[in-house]
Amino acid sequence: MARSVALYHLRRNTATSVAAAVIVLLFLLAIFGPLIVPYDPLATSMQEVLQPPSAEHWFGTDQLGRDIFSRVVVATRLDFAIAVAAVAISALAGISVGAMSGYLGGWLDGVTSRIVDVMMAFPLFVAAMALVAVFGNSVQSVVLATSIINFPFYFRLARIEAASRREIGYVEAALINGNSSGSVIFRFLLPNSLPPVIVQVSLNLGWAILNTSGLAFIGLGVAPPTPEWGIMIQEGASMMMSGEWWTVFFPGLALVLSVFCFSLLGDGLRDIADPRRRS
Amino acid sequence: MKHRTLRLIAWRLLMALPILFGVIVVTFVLIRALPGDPAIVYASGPNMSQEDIDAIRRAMGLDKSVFEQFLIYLNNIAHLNFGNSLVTGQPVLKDFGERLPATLELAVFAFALSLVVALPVGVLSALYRDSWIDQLVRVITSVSAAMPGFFFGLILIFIFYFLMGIAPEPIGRLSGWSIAPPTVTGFMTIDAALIGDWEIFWEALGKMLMPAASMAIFAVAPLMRMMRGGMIDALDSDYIKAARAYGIPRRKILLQYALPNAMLPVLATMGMVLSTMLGANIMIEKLFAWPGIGSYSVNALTGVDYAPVQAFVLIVAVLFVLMTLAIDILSAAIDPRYKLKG
Amino acid sequence: MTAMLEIDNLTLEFETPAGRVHALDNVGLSVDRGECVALVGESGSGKSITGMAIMRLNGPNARIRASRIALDGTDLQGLTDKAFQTIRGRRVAMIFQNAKSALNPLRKVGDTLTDILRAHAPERLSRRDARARVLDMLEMIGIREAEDRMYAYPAELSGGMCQRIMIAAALLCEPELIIADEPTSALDVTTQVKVMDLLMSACRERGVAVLFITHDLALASAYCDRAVVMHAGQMLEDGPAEEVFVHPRHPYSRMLLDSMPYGKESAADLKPMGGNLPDLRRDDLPACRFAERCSRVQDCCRTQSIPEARPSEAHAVRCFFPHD
Amino acid sequence: MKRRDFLNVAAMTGVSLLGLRLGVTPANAQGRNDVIRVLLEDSPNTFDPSGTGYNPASCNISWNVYDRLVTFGVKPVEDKEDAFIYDYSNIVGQAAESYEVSEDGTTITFKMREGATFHDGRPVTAHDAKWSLDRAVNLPTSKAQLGTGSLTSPDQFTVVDDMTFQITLPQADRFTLPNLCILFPAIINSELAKEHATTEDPWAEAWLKTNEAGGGPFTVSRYVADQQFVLDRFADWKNGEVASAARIMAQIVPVASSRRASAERAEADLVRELSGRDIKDMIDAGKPRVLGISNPARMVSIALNSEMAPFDNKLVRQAVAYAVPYQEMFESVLYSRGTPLFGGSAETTEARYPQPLPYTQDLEKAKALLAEAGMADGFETTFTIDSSLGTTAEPIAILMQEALGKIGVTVKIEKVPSAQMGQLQTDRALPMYIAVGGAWLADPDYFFRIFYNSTRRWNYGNYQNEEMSKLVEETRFETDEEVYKTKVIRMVELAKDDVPLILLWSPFQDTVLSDAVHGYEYMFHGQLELRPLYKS
Amino acid sequence: MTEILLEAGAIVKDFPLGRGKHLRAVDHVSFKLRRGEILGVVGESGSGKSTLARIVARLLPQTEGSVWFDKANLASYSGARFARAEARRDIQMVFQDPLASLNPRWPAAKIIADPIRRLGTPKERDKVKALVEEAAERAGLPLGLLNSFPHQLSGGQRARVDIARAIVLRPKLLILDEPTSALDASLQAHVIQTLMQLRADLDLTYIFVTHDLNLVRLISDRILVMQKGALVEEGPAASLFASPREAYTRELIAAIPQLGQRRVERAGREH
Repeated sequence: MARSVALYHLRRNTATSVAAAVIVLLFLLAIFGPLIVPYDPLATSMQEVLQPPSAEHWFGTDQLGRDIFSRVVVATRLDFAIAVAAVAISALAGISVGAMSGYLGGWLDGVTSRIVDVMMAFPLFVAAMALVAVFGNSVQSVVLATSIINFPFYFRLARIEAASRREIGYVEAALINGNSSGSVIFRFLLPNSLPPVIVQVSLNLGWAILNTSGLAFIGLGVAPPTPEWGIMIQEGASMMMSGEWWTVFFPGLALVLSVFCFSLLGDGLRDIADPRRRS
Repeated sequence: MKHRTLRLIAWRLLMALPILFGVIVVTFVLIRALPGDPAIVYASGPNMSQEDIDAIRRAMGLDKSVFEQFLIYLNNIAHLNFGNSLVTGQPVLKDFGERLPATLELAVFAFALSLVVALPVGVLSALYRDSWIDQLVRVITSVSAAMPGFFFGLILIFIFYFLMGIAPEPIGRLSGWSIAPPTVTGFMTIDAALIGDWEIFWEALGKMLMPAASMAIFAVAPLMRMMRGGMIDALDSDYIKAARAYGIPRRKILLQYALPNAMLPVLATMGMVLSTMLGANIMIEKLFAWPGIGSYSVNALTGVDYAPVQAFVLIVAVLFVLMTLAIDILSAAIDPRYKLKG
Repeated sequence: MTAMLEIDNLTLEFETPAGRVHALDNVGLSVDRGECVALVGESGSGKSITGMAIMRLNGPNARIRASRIALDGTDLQGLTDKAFQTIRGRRVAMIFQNAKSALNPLRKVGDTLTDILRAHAPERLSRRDARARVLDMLEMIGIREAEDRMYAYPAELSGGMCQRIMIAAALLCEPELIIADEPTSALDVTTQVKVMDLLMSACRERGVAVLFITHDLALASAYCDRAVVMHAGQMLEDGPAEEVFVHPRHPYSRMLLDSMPYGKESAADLKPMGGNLPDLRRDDLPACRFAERCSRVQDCCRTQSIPEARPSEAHAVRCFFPHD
Repeated sequence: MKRRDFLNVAAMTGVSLLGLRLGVTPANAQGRNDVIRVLLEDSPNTFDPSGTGYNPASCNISWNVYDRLVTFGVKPVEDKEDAFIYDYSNIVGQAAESYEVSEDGTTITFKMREGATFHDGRPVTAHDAKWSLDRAVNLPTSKAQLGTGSLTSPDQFTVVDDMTFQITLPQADRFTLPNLCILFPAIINSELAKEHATTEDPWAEAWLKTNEAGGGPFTVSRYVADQQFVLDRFADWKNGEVASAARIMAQIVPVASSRRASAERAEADLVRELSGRDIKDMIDAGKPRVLGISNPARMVSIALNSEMAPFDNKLVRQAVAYAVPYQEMFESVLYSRGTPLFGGSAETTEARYPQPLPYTQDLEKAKALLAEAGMADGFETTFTIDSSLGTTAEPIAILMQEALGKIGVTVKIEKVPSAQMGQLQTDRALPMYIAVGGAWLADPDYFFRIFYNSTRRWNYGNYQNEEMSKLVEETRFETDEEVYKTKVIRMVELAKDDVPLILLWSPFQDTVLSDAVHGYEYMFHGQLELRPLYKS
Repeated sequence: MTEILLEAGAIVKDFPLGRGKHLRAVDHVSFKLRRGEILGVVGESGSGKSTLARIVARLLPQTEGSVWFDKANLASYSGARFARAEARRDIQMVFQDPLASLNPRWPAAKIIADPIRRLGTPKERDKVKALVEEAAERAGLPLGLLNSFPHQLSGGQRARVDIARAIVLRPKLLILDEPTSALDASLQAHVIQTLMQLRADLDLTYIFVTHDLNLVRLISDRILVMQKGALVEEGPAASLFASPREAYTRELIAAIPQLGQRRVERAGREH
């Protein structure tokens, strides 16, 4: 029934379901995109530099004559992969440590919470920049930096969820049934903290994409010529003023569209997860 | 009661010290992990010999052990000495003194802008829950939340400055030809108002509009969502039902019963938004050549200029701690149930 | 002489995402002047919804139909929302189950009380005069340290105290009718009697009619003149309290009493009732919604409209086969 | 007086009475005609001409605020109206009214200019010259450079009398006078500087970093790092014609598109550091005025680490040099805004450098060379770019990656922050990267000495060749023109054959000027020479 | 006299309030429980009755005092540590709010089987299934509902799942913490009867914690009355109701509404 109610809300909330559909489509593009794009996203062509959008080049070409449509599509894979990996790492680490901290309390909670307080007090973007700078300009360090700066959100979420459920009936029942602390955390608390976590994940995927492109925009992280939306925007930014708006517009549009869909989906999921927000 | 509150505030500030210490340690370690030898960077002349570089390293104290460097750094901080910037060659504190007001003014203005947009819209959205207004607002705010500030800024510059020519040049706080009012608060608008120079006042305000809008765009969605959620929770609550049952006029219910209660969760978000605006406006500052601490510290970071980065992180952390405290105090002032966490 | 409150044929449905809920079906009841009527039933029986329907507080998704919802002979249904505002709190007041959450947590209780008074003041009532009248009221109903209480926030008061404040709030504008919705079910037994005594004697003194919504039959019998038994949105029995509770005529009333510990000697004397409340989202609800749980059920109960039996002038039972 | 100005003055007087810091000096009744607004990408980081860690942009201040004993004269640029360029062969007096070189060339005597003063009114004397040069040969930043002109020790500098200053040299050196014209040997107000010197800091480095003690055509009236600096005309300047512009307002605008927009809308008078594409667009549009001046001593190249495999093999370096898509790169990256340094003839006739290397894209030849080197299947390598290099570096890297891919070489592009880049260069840890360099002194042997020899970072290709070292030594003091020419031609041949640096081009220094601005002079350092600028 | 199953000696429980202050929730409470007995624990909210129940169930550690169960001292075991103790299978608990006490993500069968998997010996799938079905049957839960999730069940059915989970390992002592207070009267009678039947069938001993004095009177052998953490009065149910010794007990009993016993006189009808 819960499932059918969820489906019902999904159906009723057009925005959410459209967002979900677009995300599925984008994931498909991320997987199959490189197979279906009309041009090699890396191939330069001096004869076709900065062509406006046309039937041949739907999104036009960039300053090296590369097909922007192909690059935008292929970039989906990298941007999504980074976002998914980063969010997966931070979510897994964050909720595990958070749930332990919240449930067990005591000195463990004290220490981890202080550490997270320190992390929260850091200016996020600067922290991400510094981390990428430290670990070197690579996809891995963008993933690592993004997951580190997102860790506190999951930690806090899981910690509050776990702490609020410490004395809830089914945890007491679990103890009565002979479950150890670890078993209580991983069999009872974590699965039940999932709905808010899923909402957070959905919103976070969007932020992670934004973060990646932000880093790329200031020249950190992914190295060219890898197609990446942030890099494309950064490269195109200087061309906007000379009228080649398509160099910025389409990667930006792809970026906005995917972040938008993730946040819309997260919003919708939140409404479904939290019955009070329902009408 | 007053006395107790003061004690609690003092206690809270004391409790923030370990956090700040943690920030100092992490920053210190992180920044020393940065690739690049500051002595080499500083000795920018490619014609310098190894001896020259070593001499510079000694002069910068980088030949000492990291632990020793840390103790020296701590001692300096204790004396409010944040060192000198390699990039600008000035004391970091002086650099910040010149830049922080610009960042603060922009952040405050952007913050005000986002509140002015988000809060009424959130209330409206809650009042007309699930109507087309609500749906439209949610779609628009979701789009705005998805818009990277730098992209939005680019679009604004392109449309309003480049194409239409109605926006001022996206460079700095004043036009290149105008004379800045004497620095009193460091806030260009306020300083202009202080000497009654309204032309400069309006110019400074106009200059802030596009960067502030670019910064505000990310904040509108979370604020609006919290406002909407808080308002819905408040409207669904027993006390609103009771107030209606007692015939209290609708206006009064909205303004004196629902709104204050709905503002409570928004307060926390406001804190988050403001601190993000202070710490994460780097790209906007770069885009608009805004003379703030954001672009300053990014330059420092890429130039392995230790002192400004350390100071920047510390300052933002202090602002964050103060902001959290301010939000706590504000919450306690509004909500009698809210206890300042000691 | 007209009754203080008269409800005829009240039917209410909720439109929800999961379907239409048939919450109330042809409910009729009346409360005379100065009378205390208990509205009893299990959870889900529709008793609170009935109370809210009178106050028009059911929310935007409620569809209400009634032939009559009259206060002192005037049908309220024709009133605009704005006009209805003057009824709420002024002529009909309401007391809620959870007093603590029914008071604005950010407002001193004294301010909430003056708000109510000023909302209904015929001419501009100064804040000062309003406060004075509130203080009088608090003292009159025997709240100790009334002055201090006015400066307290709800969170600083006990549940019992909050409920006393709510009683004061209800009495403040000298209403003709008070709807008390489970006013003490969140309280401990010892506090419960004190608060109930306070509420009922205050209403008696002022001649205020009370519609007392509760699931506690003993409590109802201890304070009320008449009792109305509801089940699944239907009114089943309506009569003098002692008759309904001591010699119930409707099978449901009787089975409900049998399942309760009152007057029993041992656990073995408890007689569980069969079945569950019907799902009110069903579109094929039987005519008598108790039919599926009833031991006396026959075919007519499911299909034909239920007749009203009158064992005595003041006692009505809606059943084909009532007990004698 | 306009109302606003009156208010400003009134308010500022009031404020200064309160002891508050002033933003800028209030005396600015001039209109826009007297003020030249400049937009730059990078901010100066010191006022000190010998400041440790100075960046190129700091020339914009130190060059215009200080004078030197002598300076390069200027000559009109060929094919350009209203534009001048420094004349390396014409060295004229500046702080020194005149100078005299002894017959044997080991003594140079300078006569200081009568009546010339520093900004604080103190007369400029030979003592100041002595202190300034002592300082310059002592500080690490300037020491090495001045050494290239045989200026190494304070003992060489003598105050003959208050107004006569003498330099003695161990031997005649044609690099001495040019070295006195560059940035470092600026004449500092020694009395003022000494007031701020300490025992730990005898040369007042700390103070001079953000304070000026000069006597040049401009004074610094406001400086906020990374934001702006304002220079005001020094009206009592005696060492030449007083600047026409009363004030230079320079703003630092890191975003190129914003600089371009301001240039196009003529909101700024002088805009620097625009991309080739922006410049080309403006030239195509015919508005505003673009001055592209080529500095023959500047070059953009691809450095191949000659000591690191596989680039330690000359054949591999040549193969790479044949794989570069020069013309494509020149057009699509630079939009042809420069002088090509590729496609030259194999035979060397001219004794100048840099000159076009005899390479063009020839993939077959590249493949053959690789095969000859025993790497027919190619290899893997890394191409490093400095993240601060901006718009040109990435396309170069991408085109290189694509082109090398065609001869079987797999290239990974790595982008590192400039801070790290410096260290990697110093550590000689990079196999292949973009190197940008330029010599202040135009002699070809000088160029080879610093870019194709030495152990310092400037030897980008990490090139070690005994013959080159020998030639570099031999040409140092060579005065016989024929011998010199022969040896230089041999060095050029080595550079062509060994290609530790694949030269790409010498970029134009493009400057966008509003219609009102005239008198542009290009200096060897590529930064702004402000004094001659005037507005019509 | 039957043997003593459980003996609590001078149990004290303090909850820290911060800054060295404590709330004493249970204050030196001692009692004995005989095998097969039903001990009612009554008191108003804040009386410490639930805390006492949790200490006996080893969900909470006591601050002071001893808990002897089946001649073993359990005082050193609590919470997660008790999970490994021998007596864990013998002490089970039924909770107040069955919706909260059932893991919302598990079907009823899995919930009931959890104690077997954690504590029980048979691990074979069909043996576990058989045990689960037996317990469900005893608790009056239709077997067809075993695959339902808690939110798909009615309140009464949830209570039965909770009971089935508690009895599946045949414990000796069942602690019932307000097991019916969330239920309507008609369901309460069902659950009470089920519990009475189980006790007869499985030879269980009950500690029945409740605020409902009407109910506790019917089912308990002995009653403990608690107030503000302290034990006020203890005695056999009948005599305690008939002749309470302590003023507080008297006040409590007097406050119980009784059917047909008017408290505020009705006004004469005005017609």
